[in-house]
Amino acid sequence: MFFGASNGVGILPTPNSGFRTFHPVVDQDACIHCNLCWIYCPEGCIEKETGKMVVDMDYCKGCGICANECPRKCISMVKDGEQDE
Amino acid sequence: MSKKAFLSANEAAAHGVRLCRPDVVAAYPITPQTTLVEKLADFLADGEADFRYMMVESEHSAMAAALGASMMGARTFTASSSQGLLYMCEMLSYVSGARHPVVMVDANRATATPWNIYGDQRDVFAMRDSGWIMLFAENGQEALDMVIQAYKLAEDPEVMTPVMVNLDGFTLTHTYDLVEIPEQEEVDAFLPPFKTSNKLDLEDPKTLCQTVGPDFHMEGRYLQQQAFEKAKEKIAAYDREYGEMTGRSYGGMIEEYRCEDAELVLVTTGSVSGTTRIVVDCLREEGKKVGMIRVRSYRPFPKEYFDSIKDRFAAMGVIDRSLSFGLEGTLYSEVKAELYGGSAKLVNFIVGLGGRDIPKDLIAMMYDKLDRMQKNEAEEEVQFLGMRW
Amino acid sequence: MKEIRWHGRGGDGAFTAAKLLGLAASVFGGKYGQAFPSFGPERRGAPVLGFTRISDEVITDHSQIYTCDCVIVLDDTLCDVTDVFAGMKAGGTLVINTTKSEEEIRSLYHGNDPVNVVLLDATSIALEELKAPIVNTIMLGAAMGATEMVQKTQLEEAIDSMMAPALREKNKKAMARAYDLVKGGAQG
Amino acid sequence: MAINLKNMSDQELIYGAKTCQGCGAIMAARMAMKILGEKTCLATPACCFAATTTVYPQSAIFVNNVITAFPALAATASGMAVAAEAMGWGDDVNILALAGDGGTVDIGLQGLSGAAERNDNIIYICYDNEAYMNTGVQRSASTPYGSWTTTTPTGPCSKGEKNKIKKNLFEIMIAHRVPYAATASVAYPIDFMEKVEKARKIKGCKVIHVSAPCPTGWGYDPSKTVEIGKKAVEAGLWQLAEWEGSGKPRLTYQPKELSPVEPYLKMQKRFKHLQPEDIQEIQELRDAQWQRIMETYDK
Repeated sequence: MFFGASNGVGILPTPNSGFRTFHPVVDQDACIHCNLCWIYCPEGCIEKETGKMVVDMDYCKGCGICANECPRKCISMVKDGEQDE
Repeated sequence: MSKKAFLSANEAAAHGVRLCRPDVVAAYPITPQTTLVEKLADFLADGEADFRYMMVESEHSAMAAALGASMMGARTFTASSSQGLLYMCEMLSYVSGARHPVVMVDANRATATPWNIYGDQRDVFAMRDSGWIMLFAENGQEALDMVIQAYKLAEDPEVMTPVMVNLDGFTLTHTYDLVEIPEQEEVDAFLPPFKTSNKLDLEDPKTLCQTVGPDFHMEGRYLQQQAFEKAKEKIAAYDREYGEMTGRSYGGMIEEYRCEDAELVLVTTGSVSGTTRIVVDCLREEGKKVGMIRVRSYRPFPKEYFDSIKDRFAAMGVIDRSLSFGLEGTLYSEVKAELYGGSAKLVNFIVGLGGRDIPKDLIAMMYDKLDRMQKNEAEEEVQFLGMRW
Repeated sequence: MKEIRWHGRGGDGAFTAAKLLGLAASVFGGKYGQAFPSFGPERRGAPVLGFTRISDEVITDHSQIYTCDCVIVLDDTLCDVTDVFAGMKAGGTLVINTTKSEEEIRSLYHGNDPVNVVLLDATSIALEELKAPIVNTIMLGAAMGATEMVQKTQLEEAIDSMMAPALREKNKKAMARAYDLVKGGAQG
Repeated sequence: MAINLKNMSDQELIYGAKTCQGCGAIMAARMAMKILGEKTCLATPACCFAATTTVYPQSAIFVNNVITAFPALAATASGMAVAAEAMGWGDDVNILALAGDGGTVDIGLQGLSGAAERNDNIIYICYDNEAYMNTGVQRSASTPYGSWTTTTPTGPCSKGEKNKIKKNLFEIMIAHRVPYAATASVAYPIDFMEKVEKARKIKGCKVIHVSAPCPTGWGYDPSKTVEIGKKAVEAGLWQLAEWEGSGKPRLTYQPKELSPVEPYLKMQKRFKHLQPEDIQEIQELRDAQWQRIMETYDK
């Protein structure tokens, strides 16, 4: 260990899911892949390349920007622990 | 073949810097450091050196730029003095904490106010705990040699700590003296190109100067302390190695002058040491058993050395060109702490503040006071000498 | 150890002369030299001092110079504001750029020891040789003619190594003229 | 280059930061890094971004990055850029300096001015959340008139921040004749990312001042960061503009008609104490500022 100097990058020991009360649920059928949720997500935790908008629930803090900005209103914020639609 | 030249200590230090082939120099002018950074500019203008010269808008930025450059793996130099050093203070601990081997010269000068541009060591002692190795040169030749050794020391993988080379303002920085300038090949052989893993790297990205919480901070400080312990051996080793190459060796962290059978010694730093030598020689001719101990390395402090001489001398005086208000001379406190429990009688002489000359008769008076102390006459522990009243 | 003090005004090259002397004695003279200015900010026209030490031994003294073997005064108006004889050793030499009489200059001396006084109208030589009233190298030549602390060839080498090429020849000529003048015993 | 969200990679170069929910600052950083890519050396001062991304041993940044002292960002980045040239790192390496408004327009301005004057090859992005957020919402020279902060508290004798004009970093940088300066907002990502792309291609000191709403400091629901950012621009309280090294600055987006300032102010707790006459005053200040822009900027 030689810290204060020369540490690695991208070391993520703890997830951020604890920040969250609500989590986004995407209606994949209604989604038009405008990618606005993807670019606005502060965490960058929405993945778009699979053709579906997939949220990394380890790092989603549940801010709700994606739901607020979705032009089709196809993202809903669901309380953690409750059944996703 | 080395070359002889008639140089000020600032110019000599600049030659030292040139010979170390820095990649980046960042500096801001301040009296009495200015002629050093001017000389570096001359080297560039004359094609005698090849580095990027950042003429920044403040000392704070000079040290910040030095940090940034060192983070990219550049050998980096800066220089300052007095208020400029105080203005750099914040960045000093960034550079040392992140273990970047920047080398700087500090032209020691009084700190305001009263505004005073003259020689005094309160600027460097105010930076005591900045995490920098602090060395003091006695003359221009040593300034040149010390800059070269400073890079070797700073960049040692077991040290990786920045080094500040201290030159007494004006008394050294503006005094011309005969200086031997080593050949580039000699210095290249002594000081290899700077290689470090403590830098940013596109192939293997790094985080430098990281935020650290209470859970890890102490460990980092412990490692710094270990580096300073390691530096103690290295200062002596590199001084020897340099001496084998150039014939000039200075004794490592400490230089003793005519101490073998001495009973009365003065502890000095920097330029006053040279004047003290003359006084020692004169008094020796009179049969007085006097000597001098010159502190070359203030950080790391030669603790073990002072521990070892606790009972060796009858009386010891410490010359301070600085003081810690409400206590005593800065160097004296530390020497006294290491001599704790020993038999030597101790006294502290505060002299030469703000450029006040330290003439030979004043130094002779100090030895006279030591002589009286040896004879059990009382002397005040902390004395201002050479005062108007 | 020879200790030399230079009196000048900011900008007139007194410290340059102090350095030339140290350089000539050390690098070219095989001795040891030291030169330092009166410390502080540089102000054109203000009285300044320069100092030179020359010795056969290594010079480690970093205290000021209090006694002088030689004092060189580049401008006699300095006598009005400074005691140019201060610290003069017995048998020491004062070299002064002046058109005043020796008696006038000697009258400034308060000591009892014998001192040498060398007078030179260096400004006239400077105007002829250098086309400018810059007397530092001329006074250097005069002082060396009077004291032989270094040799003329060593001063020439010092001028060659320290001054800009365009200034070298005329300064060497002016320096030599003053040297010869003083050495010949004549006072200019 | 037109920015196309569809073509952009899912690769995240900043991930897992411990920022507040809905943080505008991390949005700005993420968007910039989408453009600048892996060959970026990122420098930040002690600020929200640094404190939430790189606390040992974790690191939420996946490229070379450093933290420097609060006033020292621009000079540190300058040193990095100059050394990158000296050490032959190549022309495609980006030195990105990222700081908040306090670290830029207050304590960091001298260093930035120096870097701008020397035209050192850096991209400097100031994310503006209009107060010192890392220390808990104290006013900066970028705090808007009337805003509550912990050092401009509201009460019988105070209406919050008294300074009527935010320090104008954009025009300060134009006065330095840097080769590229811009303002942007995280609520307009295409506009912002196009500006970062332009900056990337220009050599010299490029400065982008990006509005980054802060739900914690401003007092609004974290889901509204983008909405608030848009409202500020639509109300003319923030502009999207750029300057490409000559001529007049230019608006890159101009609302057809400025919306009233009241809905924007009413969404935020920091303005909740404002009376109708205060809101009227802010609108008048806005009008004067906007008129000046219409007179001096290209549309």
